[in-house]
Amino acid sequence: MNSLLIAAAHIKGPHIDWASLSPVVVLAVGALVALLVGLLRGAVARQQVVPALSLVTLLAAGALEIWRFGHPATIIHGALRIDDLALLIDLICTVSAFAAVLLAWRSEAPRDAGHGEFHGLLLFSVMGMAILASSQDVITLFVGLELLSIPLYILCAAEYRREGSLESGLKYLIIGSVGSATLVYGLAMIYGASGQTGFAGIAHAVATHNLLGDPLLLGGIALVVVGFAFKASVAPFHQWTPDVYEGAPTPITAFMATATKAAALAIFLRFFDVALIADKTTWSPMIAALAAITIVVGNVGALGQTSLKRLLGFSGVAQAGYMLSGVVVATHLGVSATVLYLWAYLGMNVAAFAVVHANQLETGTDRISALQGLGKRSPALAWSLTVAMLALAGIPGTIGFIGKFQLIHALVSGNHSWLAIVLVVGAMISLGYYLKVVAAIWMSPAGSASEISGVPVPAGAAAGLAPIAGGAPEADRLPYPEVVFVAVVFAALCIIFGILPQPLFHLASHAGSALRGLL
Amino acid sequence: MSLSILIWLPLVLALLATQLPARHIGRASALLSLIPLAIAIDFMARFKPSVSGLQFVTDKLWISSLGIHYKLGINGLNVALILLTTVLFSISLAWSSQREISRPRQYYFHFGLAQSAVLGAFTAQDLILFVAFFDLMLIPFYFLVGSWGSGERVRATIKMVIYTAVGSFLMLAAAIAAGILVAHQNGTPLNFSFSAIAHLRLSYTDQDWIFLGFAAAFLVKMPLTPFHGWLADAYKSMPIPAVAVFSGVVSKVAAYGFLQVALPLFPHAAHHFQMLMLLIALLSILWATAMAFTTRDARLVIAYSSVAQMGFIVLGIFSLKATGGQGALLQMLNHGVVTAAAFFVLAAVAARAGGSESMDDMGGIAFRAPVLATFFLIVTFANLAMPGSSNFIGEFMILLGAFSSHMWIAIVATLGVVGAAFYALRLFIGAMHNRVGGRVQSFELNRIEALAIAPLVLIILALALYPQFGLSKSQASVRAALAPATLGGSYAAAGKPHRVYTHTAAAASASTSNSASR
Amino acid sequence: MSEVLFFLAAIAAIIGAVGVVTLRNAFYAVLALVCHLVSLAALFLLLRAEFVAAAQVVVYAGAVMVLYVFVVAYVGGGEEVAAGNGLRFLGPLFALALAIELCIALLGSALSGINSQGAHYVLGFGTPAHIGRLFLTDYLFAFELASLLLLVAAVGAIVLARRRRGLEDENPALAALIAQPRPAYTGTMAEGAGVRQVLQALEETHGGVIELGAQPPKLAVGAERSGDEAQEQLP
Amino acid sequence: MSPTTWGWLVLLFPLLGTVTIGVGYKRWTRAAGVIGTGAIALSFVSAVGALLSLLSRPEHGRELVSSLWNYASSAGVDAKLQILVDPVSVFMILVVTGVSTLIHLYSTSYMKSDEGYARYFAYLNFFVLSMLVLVLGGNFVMLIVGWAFVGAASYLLISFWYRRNTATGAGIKAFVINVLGDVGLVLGTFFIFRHTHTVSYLGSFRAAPHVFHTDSTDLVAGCLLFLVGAFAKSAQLPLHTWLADAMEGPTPVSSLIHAATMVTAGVYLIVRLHPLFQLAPTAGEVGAIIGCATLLVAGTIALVVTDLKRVIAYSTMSQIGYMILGASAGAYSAALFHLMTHAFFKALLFMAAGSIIGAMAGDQSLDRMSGFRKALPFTFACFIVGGLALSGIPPFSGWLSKDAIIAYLNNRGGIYEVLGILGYVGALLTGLYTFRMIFRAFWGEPSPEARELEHGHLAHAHTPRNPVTGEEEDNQVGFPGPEHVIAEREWPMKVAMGTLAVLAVVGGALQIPGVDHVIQNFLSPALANAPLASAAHEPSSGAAWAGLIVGAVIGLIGISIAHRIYVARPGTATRLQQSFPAVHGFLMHKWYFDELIDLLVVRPALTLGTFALGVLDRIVVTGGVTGGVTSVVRSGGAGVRRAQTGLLRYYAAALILGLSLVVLYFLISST
Amino acid sequence: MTLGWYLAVSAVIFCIGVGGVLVRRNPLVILLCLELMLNAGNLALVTFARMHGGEAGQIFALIVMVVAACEVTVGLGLIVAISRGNLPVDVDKLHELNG
Repeated sequence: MNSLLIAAAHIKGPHIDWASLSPVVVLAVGALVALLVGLLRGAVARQQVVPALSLVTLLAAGALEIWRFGHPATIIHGALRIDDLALLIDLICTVSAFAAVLLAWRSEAPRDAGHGEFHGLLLFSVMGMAILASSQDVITLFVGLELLSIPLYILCAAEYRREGSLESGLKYLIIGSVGSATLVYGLAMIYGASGQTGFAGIAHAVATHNLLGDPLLLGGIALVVVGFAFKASVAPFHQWTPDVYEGAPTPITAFMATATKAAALAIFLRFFDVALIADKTTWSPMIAALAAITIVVGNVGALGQTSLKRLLGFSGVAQAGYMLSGVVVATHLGVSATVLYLWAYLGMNVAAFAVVHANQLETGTDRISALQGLGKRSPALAWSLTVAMLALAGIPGTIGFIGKFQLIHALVSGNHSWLAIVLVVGAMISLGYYLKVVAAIWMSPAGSASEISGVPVPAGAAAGLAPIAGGAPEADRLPYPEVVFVAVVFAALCIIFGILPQPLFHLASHAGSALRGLL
Repeated sequence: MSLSILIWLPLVLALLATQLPARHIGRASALLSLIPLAIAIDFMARFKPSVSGLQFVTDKLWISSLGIHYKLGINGLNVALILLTTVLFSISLAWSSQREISRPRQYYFHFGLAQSAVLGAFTAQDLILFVAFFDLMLIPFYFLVGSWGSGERVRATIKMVIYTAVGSFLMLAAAIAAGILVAHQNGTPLNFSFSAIAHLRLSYTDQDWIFLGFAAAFLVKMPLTPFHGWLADAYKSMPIPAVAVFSGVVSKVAAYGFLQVALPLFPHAAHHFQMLMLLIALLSILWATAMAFTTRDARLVIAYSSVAQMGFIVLGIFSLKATGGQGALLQMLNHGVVTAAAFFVLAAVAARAGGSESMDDMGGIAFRAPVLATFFLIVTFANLAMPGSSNFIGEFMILLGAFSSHMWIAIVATLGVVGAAFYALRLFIGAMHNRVGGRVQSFELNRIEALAIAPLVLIILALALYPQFGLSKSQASVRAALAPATLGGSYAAAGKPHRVYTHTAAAASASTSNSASR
Repeated sequence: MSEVLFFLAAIAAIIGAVGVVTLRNAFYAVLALVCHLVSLAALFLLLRAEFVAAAQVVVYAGAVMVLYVFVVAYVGGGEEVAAGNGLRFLGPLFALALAIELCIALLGSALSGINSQGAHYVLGFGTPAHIGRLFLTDYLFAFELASLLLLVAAVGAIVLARRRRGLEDENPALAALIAQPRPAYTGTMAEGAGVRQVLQALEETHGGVIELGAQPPKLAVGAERSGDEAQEQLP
Repeated sequence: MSPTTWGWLVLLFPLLGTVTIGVGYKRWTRAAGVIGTGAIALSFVSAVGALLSLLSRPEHGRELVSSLWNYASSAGVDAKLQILVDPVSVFMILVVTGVSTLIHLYSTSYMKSDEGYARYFAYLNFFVLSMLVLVLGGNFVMLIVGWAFVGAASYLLISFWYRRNTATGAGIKAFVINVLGDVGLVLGTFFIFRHTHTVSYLGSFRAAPHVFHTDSTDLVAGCLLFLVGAFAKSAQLPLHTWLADAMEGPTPVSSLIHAATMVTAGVYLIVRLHPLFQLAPTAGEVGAIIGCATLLVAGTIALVVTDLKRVIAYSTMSQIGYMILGASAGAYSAALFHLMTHAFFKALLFMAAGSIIGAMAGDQSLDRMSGFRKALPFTFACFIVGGLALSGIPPFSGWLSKDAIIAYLNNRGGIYEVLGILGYVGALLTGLYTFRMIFRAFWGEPSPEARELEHGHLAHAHTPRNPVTGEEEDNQVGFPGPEHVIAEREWPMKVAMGTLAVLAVVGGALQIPGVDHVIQNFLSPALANAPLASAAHEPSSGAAWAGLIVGAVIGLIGISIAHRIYVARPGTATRLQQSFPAVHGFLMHKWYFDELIDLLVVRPALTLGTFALGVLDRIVVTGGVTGGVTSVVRSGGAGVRRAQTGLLRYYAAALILGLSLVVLYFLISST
Repeated sequence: MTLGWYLAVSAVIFCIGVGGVLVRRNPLVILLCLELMLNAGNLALVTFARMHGGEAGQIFALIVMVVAACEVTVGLGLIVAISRGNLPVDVDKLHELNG
């Protein structure tokens, strides 16, 4: 007993930079509080206070993330590195979660899962993402990844009375666990080769111990590639994506689509561009090939879809392919391009999913055909979705254009022009489905709209005029104001940052230069 | 007055107009569109034709980290096209305002957006800005076709947008690559403005593929054979005012792009691919002529004739001779006016043929509509480039340019001239003459129709009397634009330093633009 | 000695693993896994990972497996091994290919350590004290996170598997039906009657489409589509 | 006033006329005739003014250029809105405006009941304007503009009665062939411009001797292309087929455009461009040969055609063949002289034909005409005058002008002598077909219409029919007018025809070998630099008179043969037809030119078009380029979606497969 | 025994787990197979820890163990939920989401 105490006295915990850690802490505390408040009996407490609390938590976390911007620090004995890259990714996840909370406010999922649990898990997942994005050690990496994933498995299955939800949860869980196991094995091999768990240590070992061509290290890299690729839904490890996106509750899908992708891409950047940068010549072609495959498969797969969520799922696959470009080139520019695109992707996808959600709440389905007449029913939603689709397609004046621009920029500068061409080809194919969605919104089937031919239509046919489009949102009927709010705000951001992208470039370049050791 | 005002005003005015009660929007939009027109005339009047460089320059750093500039400017290449754009949009809006249009707010909004985008594309002096405006043009037309079109409009609009966007995306990649590679190869900071790229060297192989990217976008947009797959469906489906401006100015943006962007910036590639482009132009002329020969659809006759005309325009540009370039530029102006007029006339004719646009349902319309017939005739003669029309001067100079660079291509291309006479007249006769068609109820041109057609016909007549209008402003700019490409081969062979000529031209333009902007 | 132990443990572990994959009855599979885990613990011991081995036995073989057994008992474990499709053959093939690749990667390494007995043994290596110290110092963060992870898992299990209220209030007909006696071997939790089956039954009794109030419409689709299966399970 | 001011005035009046009539087509419909005629008359007066003021200048100063503004002056092209007033153009504007005035006058009666009265005069004035632009234009661009404008006016007037499919068909045919000619001019201009770097006439002419050597390739190519333009406009082989069809237009139109003025533009072109043609004798030979061939071919066709107007049309072709032959050979003044006399007598013949057609209630077939001698005495007289002039019988104008050409040819020698002799063959044919027409229409038993007319009744058809197809006219819209007119009852027609008849008789007096050389002297300043126009090449008056006598004899022989066949021994024609059915059929089919062109040009073009539309566009563009790509993408999409089975284990399998591949890649890239 | 043997065993177990995931239809058993895979990872980690003489691998293994437990818990919860919903406890019959 005594010896134990003595031993305990010898143990000196690592120094903890609480300021840098604060976003993570806030998220954890918020999650716990949400869980606890969720236990209260009052319906108001559960249905209003809990979401409000999570919003507050997310706001606080976001504020802290912004606060820490520009103060890079490696904390807790090398477990985490809170730098600008990590903070930007954290911020994406936070914003995405914020939107998800708003979307979920009056939807089925939190009621089914319990509000406290739902929001608690959501916050835990955000925390997992934050950790993953800033992890500096394979163990932290793995725990972060699981902390991200496990709540999502549960949230996907939250609408337990719906078969699709359960199915998507199970699929996500099993395939996700296969991915995790693969990742573990890969990390084990890398650990085996390098004897290190910290990224810096691995990088050092790889560079100095002549491990570059060692099958053990390379095998490990292969498995890690697959493990990450799975999370980022990179083809051919993407197949869970559409199914899970379709089956999961829409707010969760929105969150998953944006935040998970951000976290997965972040760890791609961090692990490959920090720990394995010395072996770049080996893994870069592989990731480039995966990116190309992903772009093609994602875009092609989305073509014939009838479910909007599925379509967005495939589109997300394709976008993951685009974003891998930044990993492939492994330069500051590449990193910043990926981060920039992640931001763009956040805006576009949240706007799109918000509209999908609103439409689903109203019509009960996410079929593309259910969008018909949305332009009349709710112009604000219709415009938001239109903007989101055009942005995803990369039309100028939207943030998607800026994102693709920077990716192509990075690729061309990084001597990967061919991948830029693939990216462009993918973007072309993508028009095939994005435009169909827009068409479904605005262009009712032939015959119903009055057509302009040479014949002057007799006056008086103006009875059934459409409501104002492009006007103020308050003109619309607002069944779910918070959802419409999310849709409109994010769509507006897509346009605003599409026209004035300089702040984003600025931030992204900070993220790019956060990774030292790159060109 | 800043160019920004000119290009953004249509959008702003459209937004203002949509705040009015639905029944006033059309008229308000039409009236308001006279403001940009007046501004454009003002610019035209203040334009100094003797200067080859930019005038009225607006240059702001837009995205500083990428060296993308918000740079607008007018030179001899775009000054007339800007005027044409404002004219055609005014007329299209006037035409629309007299008709009942469902969802007028969106309709006029899209028109305003389209006008802003087109004006932006014409004035943009930065690669990325140009690409952005070029793609932005697509959006309003996508909606205009898809929501207010006829027939298989959704399919048609998606087809159109995908086709054209394929080109634009390739152009985007090419544009980015151009900026980056120029910066890399010269060790200069990123800068996408035309003037910056024009006087820096770019390796020949890079020039080649970048040029092809641009060419793809432009060729699809015009369109030329074999990139015209979207044309028939889209033109068939477009509402008349939309097709008038689309065919009138949007397709010109592409041709203009060759002159303003592709040739001066990538002169070696332009020189290198001259034969290819000439052959494509020739193929388009012949192919479209053959198509226009056979189709019974009046609208497609005009559509294909416009493909043939675009073929001539490209022929002129890629003659890489000043005459050809001048002719091409004049022909853009002419064709813009004429094709828009043709579509409005077609609408009037279709209104008399029971709404049908098939030549089978027309015939004998001239009798009770002599004024319409006269207008149609004038348009037809202009369309077939009859000597005496301004179109003839355009074709004359184009062919002269082509003749002096590749004689046989010019000679074969004249087949298109003869063919045009046949199909254009066939359309006129089929619609206006011969026995009365089954569903025809002829009546004289009414005030509403005249509102659109008469001004265009007057412009056609005015240009016919004084085609110099379209030539006088552009000579210096065309020479400057073509000179590097014309020299492309010779200095490549001699291994002389790159692009001495443009360097001085750019320097000259810089000095003049400074003075002009003040 | 260690060689013998290694082979015994390794063979047992592999046999256990094979058992997990091949045994038809889920319960036996769980038992096979227990066998595997214990053998693995022995291997851990051979590798001087005392604490890991202990944890393996206590946490895994002890706690997790019990959970398994409960669920197997609840869900019912009878199952055919594989579907009659290509994966039955391709699956093992893929696995074999991967195994070969992994072995090449692991054994083809030029690292000297692979062919050694390991690093020089330091006293206290792998002992709980050492591990504990590390958890509280170098790996404190991971340790804390692991605890949160457990909390998440617990919450998740509750979210997914807990008994729900409110179903009865929403639809009296449904509630009445749930209250009916259940067929044998279908579990004891009343709401477990499940929506699909209830709907099926309701449709049979009422003969028509049922308004389910707040129920998402997707349910009805699912119910219709898998009606056959539901019928099989009803007496 | 200077000649150029007069020149602009010449252009101004028809322009004003066109615009006035066009704008006021509703308000002053009936005044259109007066306005139109008046405008052209003023134009004629201005032309006379130009003549006088030109004559008042010294000979070396008779080439005057005046420009209004830059038309297309850029990048080396120097096209101005420019006229050239010199003896050649003044000669032409005199002929054009003079004949036009008369035909306008004639038309005021002839078209008076037509619904499109105002439109008619607007077109007609526009035509005159165009023709004047053509002849006055001071550079190639203006020439081409005028050239195309007359084509357009011709098209408009041919399909004036646009409800007739035959008329619109003829119109488009004429137009397209004329555009072909325009293209010829344009390309020809290019060839010249390539070396002279100017489009102005005088600049080119001045530069030509310095930049071209004799028969240099580009020059010959350019001149041949100009000839293509000339042939298309002047209906020379093989671009002549439109002219006969052009008879669909109202008769005064045929008279003005397709006989007197426009179709002779080819001759004017060659004369105008003589400095170039002088340097390209090869091109001249080609032109001469084609002209000669045309005169013979057209003459033979005219022998068998039964449509009154078409006989005259083929005769026109034939006569223009003489002019082209002459102009190509270098007989510029003779060719222009013949151009003028031909304008007089051919316009007269057409007008007279119009009168007969009026009497026949729109029927144009010679088969049904006969015995109009008594019924239409004035018309008959005009016909006789015109016919004798055409046949080259002394002392009518055609005798002097045509034989001047042949005499020049014979004097020039070489191949031209052969062509000259063939010209005599043509003269024989001319006499024959001209009097075949006259004898058939005016001799013999009076036709029912003639008989009625003798009793004072002008025939009217119950249902107006298309004279060519017999198709019922679209009467609902009211044209062509229900009333027909004859010269005997209309003073304007009488005045116009009478004037022309007088001119056809005395016009030849302007240039009688050995007596006076008014035309030659007048033109000489413009031809001063032309060696071929020098005295050395002009036949002596003795040789000229010998030729005149031979020509007169041959013409008389032709007439007497016609008399023998159609008057003395009626039925001979039928017998001949039966004896030589192949020859007759060949001629009736107009040497199968239409069929040949149809086979060689029209059909391939249409087939190609159909092919392009139906096959190429669908297969290559829609199917191959677009369809191929989209179907690949689409099937790719279907594949991806099929792989998306929804079965979890398959996803896992895909993951594992992908994993093995990735590992494999890394293993391969190891070591 | 050299450590290579341990690694080989770990690889074999990993792949047995993989095979199990591919061929079994009962999600319960699939979860067991996942356990196999993770355990194989653990064995490798512990082996490497032995090889390098550092304890990081063991720490990692313990963490993996925790994660495995969590995954199992959630997975079992899901299976229970599926079973409650009277959906088939068979991954081959859960394929409503496809295409």
